[in-house]
Amino acid sequence: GCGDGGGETGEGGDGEVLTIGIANEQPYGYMDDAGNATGFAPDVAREVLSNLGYGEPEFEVVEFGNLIGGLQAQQFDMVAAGMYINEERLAQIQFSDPDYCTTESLAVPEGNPEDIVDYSTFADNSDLTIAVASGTVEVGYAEEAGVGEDQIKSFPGIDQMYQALEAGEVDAVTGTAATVNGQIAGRDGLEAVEPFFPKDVEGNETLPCGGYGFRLDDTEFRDEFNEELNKLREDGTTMEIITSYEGFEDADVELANDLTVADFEE
Amino acid sequence: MTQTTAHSEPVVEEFRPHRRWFQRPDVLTPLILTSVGFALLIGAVSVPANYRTEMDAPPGDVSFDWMFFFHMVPLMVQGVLVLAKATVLGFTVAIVLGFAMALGRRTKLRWVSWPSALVIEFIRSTPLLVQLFFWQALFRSVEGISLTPVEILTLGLGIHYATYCSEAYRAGINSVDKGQWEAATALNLGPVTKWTRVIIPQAVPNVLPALGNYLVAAFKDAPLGVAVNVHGLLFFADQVRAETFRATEPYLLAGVGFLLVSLPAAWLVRQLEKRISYERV
Amino acid sequence: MESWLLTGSQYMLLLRGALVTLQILGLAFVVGIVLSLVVGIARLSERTWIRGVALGFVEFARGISSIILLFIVAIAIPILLGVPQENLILLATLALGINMGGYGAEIIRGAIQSVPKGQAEASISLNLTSLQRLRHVILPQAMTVILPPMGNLTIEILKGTALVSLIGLTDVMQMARNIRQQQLADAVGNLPILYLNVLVLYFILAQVINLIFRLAERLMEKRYEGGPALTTEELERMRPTSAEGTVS
Amino acid sequence: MSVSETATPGQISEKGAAGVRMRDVTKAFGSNVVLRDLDLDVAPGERVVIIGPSGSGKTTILRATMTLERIDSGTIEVGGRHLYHELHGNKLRPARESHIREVRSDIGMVFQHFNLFPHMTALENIMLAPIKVHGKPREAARDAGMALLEQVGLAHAANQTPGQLSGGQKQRVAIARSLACEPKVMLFDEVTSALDPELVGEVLNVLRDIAEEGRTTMMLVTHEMGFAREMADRVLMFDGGQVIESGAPADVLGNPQHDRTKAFLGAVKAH
Amino acid sequence: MSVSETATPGQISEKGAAGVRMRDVTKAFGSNVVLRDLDLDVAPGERVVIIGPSGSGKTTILRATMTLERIDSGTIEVGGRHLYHELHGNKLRPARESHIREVRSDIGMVFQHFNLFPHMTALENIMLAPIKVHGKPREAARDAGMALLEQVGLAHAANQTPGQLSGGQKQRVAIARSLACEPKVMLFDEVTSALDPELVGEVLNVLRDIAEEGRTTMMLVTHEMGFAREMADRVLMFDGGQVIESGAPADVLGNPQHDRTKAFLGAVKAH
Ligand SMILES: Nc1ncnc2c1ncn2[C@@H]1O[C@H](COP(=O)(O)OP(=O)(O)OP(=O)(O)O)[C@@H](O)[C@H]1O
Ligand SMILES: Nc1ncnc2c1ncn2[C@@H]1O[C@H](COP(=O)(O)OP(=O)(O)OP(=O)(O)O)[C@@H](O)[C@H]1O
Ligand SMILES: [Mg+2]
Ligand SMILES: [Mg+2]
Repeated sequence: GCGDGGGETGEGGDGEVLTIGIANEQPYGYMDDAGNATGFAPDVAREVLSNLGYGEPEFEVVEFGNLIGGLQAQQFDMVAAGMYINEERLAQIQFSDPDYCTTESLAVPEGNPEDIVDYSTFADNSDLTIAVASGTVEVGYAEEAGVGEDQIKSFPGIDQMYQALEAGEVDAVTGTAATVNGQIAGRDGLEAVEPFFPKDVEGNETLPCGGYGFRLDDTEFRDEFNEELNKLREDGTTMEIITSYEGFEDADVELANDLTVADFEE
Repeated sequence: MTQTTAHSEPVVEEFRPHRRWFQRPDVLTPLILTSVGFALLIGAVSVPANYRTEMDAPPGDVSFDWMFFFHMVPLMVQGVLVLAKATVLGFTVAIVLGFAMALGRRTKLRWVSWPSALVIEFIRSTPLLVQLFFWQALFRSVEGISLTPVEILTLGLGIHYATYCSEAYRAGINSVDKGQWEAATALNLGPVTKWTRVIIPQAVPNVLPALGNYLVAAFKDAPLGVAVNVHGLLFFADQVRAETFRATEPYLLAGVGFLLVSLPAAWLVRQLEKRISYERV
Repeated sequence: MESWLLTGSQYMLLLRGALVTLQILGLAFVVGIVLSLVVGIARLSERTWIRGVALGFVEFARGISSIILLFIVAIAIPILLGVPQENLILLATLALGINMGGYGAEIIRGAIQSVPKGQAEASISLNLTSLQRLRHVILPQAMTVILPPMGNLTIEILKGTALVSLIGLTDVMQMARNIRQQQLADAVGNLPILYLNVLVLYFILAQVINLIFRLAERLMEKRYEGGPALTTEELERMRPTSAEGTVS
Repeated sequence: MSVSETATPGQISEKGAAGVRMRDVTKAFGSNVVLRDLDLDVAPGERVVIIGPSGSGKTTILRATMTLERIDSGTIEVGGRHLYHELHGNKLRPARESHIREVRSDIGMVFQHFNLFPHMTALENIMLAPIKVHGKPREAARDAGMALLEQVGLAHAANQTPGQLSGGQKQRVAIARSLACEPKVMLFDEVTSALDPELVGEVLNVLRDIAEEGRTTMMLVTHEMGFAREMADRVLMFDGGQVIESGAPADVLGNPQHDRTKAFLGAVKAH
Repeated sequence: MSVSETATPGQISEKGAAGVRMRDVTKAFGSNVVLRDLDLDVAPGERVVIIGPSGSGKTTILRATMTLERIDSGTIEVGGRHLYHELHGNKLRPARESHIREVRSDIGMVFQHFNLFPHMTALENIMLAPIKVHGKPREAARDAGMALLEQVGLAHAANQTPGQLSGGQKQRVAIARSLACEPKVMLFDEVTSALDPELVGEVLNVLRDIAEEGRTTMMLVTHEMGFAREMADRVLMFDGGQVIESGAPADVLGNPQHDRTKAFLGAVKAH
């Protein structure tokens, strides 16, 4: 059950139960043993919503590519998947301020046989292939770094990419450092390259920071959520929650705390 | 046939064997044409790495855009061709494997027929989608086997539809009149002659339409390949959606592309059925 | 090779997904049956245009792939029309129901045609309306012909429900993928075994459907056999109760 | 209910029987003209037996009266009301379905092949129309149904389905079923010819009983000449879709005038 | 080929006919015992007609001889060789399939419903077994086939499929087909009962022709008593799975001793 198309008002939740979409991706959002949503993004969203007086939200676990469509189609009221804020997405949905930033990394077979460093390795060697999950920012990162179209293999979900890497079908898998570290911890025979900030062809670094997604017509709710989120950013709650998950450093959260969503709008 | 000289009677006619369905041009021509089409499909279609629209749709605006719609047609055709290729390959597997399954189920050896029946029933009543995931996971967990997504879809479709084909074979064989088996025994025909000259020729006309229908059905299931990353029709639509955040045009186009293939195919199968049905009188 | 079984809590999760699967199956079945009846009967209408529309529906529903229909009905059309996709289950149900309706309509049509013409004529001569004719005379008799293929069709729809995982519903299939992510966190798990368990779960569900339809068939057969011969007094005593469910 | 503007045949008798009047009735299947400008009057309460060679249109005329087969032209009146037409002022217009249904409620028919509903017991077969069509309360319908079953001697079989009954029993249930609607005209189409010879008698007895009550008009097609002679008020000889001879049973059957009738009766006897 | 160790019935006559000898043959379908300890001897070249009421096991005994129906116990010998058993020293063991196939090549059967192969022409039907089973060259098989078709009067229909032939023609082709294997024992199971009466004659004529050539042993089940009387060497009356009367046609058919036979013949005549 959820609001009637942007009907959530600023006066707090009155125990209303919202539906939140999360991606099936460690450590941002996934499902634990008991079937409850877990990961730092759901945790933060829970905290914010309970402070606002909403009831314990319901979570829908979907593949990453279904998040924006589901939000737009009102399948859920917000997205809590650590989704990176970027221009293309801002045209479709609106974001809260970021609560974490992270570096990018690549998962490669153990020993890194192809000596992969970052996307530029692929731009230089057209024999190598790289896995991206469709709908993620990494698709754009890779293209902007000059990686050839034939080298980029699209997959519908995170798990599929790693399986392909394990099976030797691709040479590397893209992802945030946190995801990459989380995934290689659960699998054998993989390692992560040194984390890096992605660069476009001109060599400019981009800011990979993630926040919470809302429908474009849901501004009131977003503002309400954002206000509470900022309180938690200031009193260190987000820091506590996020760094309790493996793969995140204090610096990641601190960097985000200095930014607002406006910094991502040109 | 050579002219007979041994008999002097004028009544002796030239021996003209009856032209069966596989000797008739009106049945054969479409079959050969289709086969050539299939061969071209298998040989010439390559799997594209990506489906990129050159045209960006206006952001935030969800109203239907015809320009955008038509712009994607070439991409959609690519996606359909990839699926058609996987379907044809997969169905080839199904036809052969299905025959083995049908024989396995028919045999009098209980320890063969019983497990065969169970396996057929199991595969038939579980979703192809889960089967595809299963085959992918299974083959990835085996050392030294590396299958492309299209190969997995081919295999998955093949095994899934083999069970349907086996049922069609069984029905076809059972539809041959009991008297035909008895006549074959009374003429002391060996098992090979009995099957190849008496039973199978009579079963085929009953089986072909069913197989044709299953071929169409297999094509309808082929988009599921997207789950194992086959770059087919649904992958095309998904990718366009992920990149342009527009869902309406690509999915509707996928539907149109589908009907453009499956409706004529179903019609062709019905024609084939009509043509061959005359054999049954 | 590790154990063929999953852990207890993983089975609980799968069962929770199975509830969603069954919910979708049930709703789709209802939609499918209603569509089958309406379209199947419309296929036999005296009016050409009704027959034409019904035929168009059948060809469309059977010609299009159920997965693509699902994406169109559950995603493309709601977005196009601005309908809230809030209740994705209902939309998914609608797509699967349309698919089932296309095949079911042909089953119903064939079954109605299989009822001897004399039955319709007898009910006309008793002056039943065409609706009463269908309800009390034709459909009950068509039932024996309808049930077996309908059972198979229902299993096909059960298989079809697995597709809803691709549009973002948490059914058995999606639950399996969720478990997969969770297994990764625990650094355990064997993927083929996980999917094999899911397959077995579907197989069991299919067998239950099979069983239900077999039972229904058995009940129909019993109905045709009729009750035992009774004396008038016995008849008088039992009539008021036993007649209720059968004629009305 | 409107009362016919003409005399005898179309009228309703005081006792609840209705007459039948046909004028210029024509019916063809493709190029095969089965009824040809047929005129036929049956008075209320009259019992008419129709005989004639196979294919002469006997079944067709009954089916047309039961509205199972639409006629191509001409009119049929039952109980003074047009069956296929409605009167608008002085003009006849094709009837709407609701009008046909209303007039049809005066007519009952028993078929050669019984056409009982196999999924209902004998009693349920009989109760169906009174409850569903005439809105009778269930109790009343059941009592009436049991009474009818008793009348045809099958009270003990009330609870059996047609599958458990012999042909003769089936036909008796079918007769009871059509009586349950209290029709004013009853049509019987060779109701004994699908029966084994030893079962014919029981059905004819039931027909005799009904005829003795004498209320309803009856049109019977039969090959049982003895039975026809015994109970018909009038015998009609059909051939080529027309009545070629008509009269008292003793005349038509005993002393036929027409050659076709003679030939036909000769053939029936030889059989 | 081994030659039987016993005298007449099991033997092969000099002209290529074989005898049949059955001992204690029993066959049941479920609890229904169809053949009961049956003993039956047919001499080489003999023509035996089997008559009896429906369900008495006539078809079953022919089918058992053709190995279409396995017997439960007892032995059958054809041309001196055991059909269902092999001799190991002095012991009878159940036969392997290859042995059955070998003995079966002496037996031919014509069915009530023809069982022609509908996807082959008449000539192809006849040529199949000689080519595939006996390894005859195609040319020779074709000439022999044409000769047989001529013998049954159907040379002109050689290239027609069964669908284009009348029932009588089909049965004549079926007879030719089974003759093509040059069997030593021929079994005919009511070969005329599926035919329209006017077609029966042509088939019986063909049977007469074959009988006149006189080489093969024949076992015929038929209801054509005139035919039986004319061409049988011996008539066997079956009832309850046993031979209850046996003898020359004139005796059994003209002057039956057994009550069952009298009743049966009475019924057949009345029919
Ligand atoms: N539905 C139909 N379609 C085409 N022709 C029909 C149809 N019903 C009846 N006929 C034809 O109409 C003619 C009259 O049929 P009808 O059944 O009325 O004859 P009948 O007098 O009842 O004969 P019988 O004694 O054989 O029952 C026959 O030639 C029959 O073939
Ligand atoms: N395959 C079978 N399964 C069960 N019972 C059978 C089978 N074949 C024959 N029977 C039974 O065996 C009995 C003898 O059958 P058979 O066909 O030999 O009789 P028949 O003398 O040829 O009779 P008819 O004159 O009717 O052909 C019958 O009671 C029949 O029901
Ligand atoms: Mg008639
Ligand atoms: Mg027989």
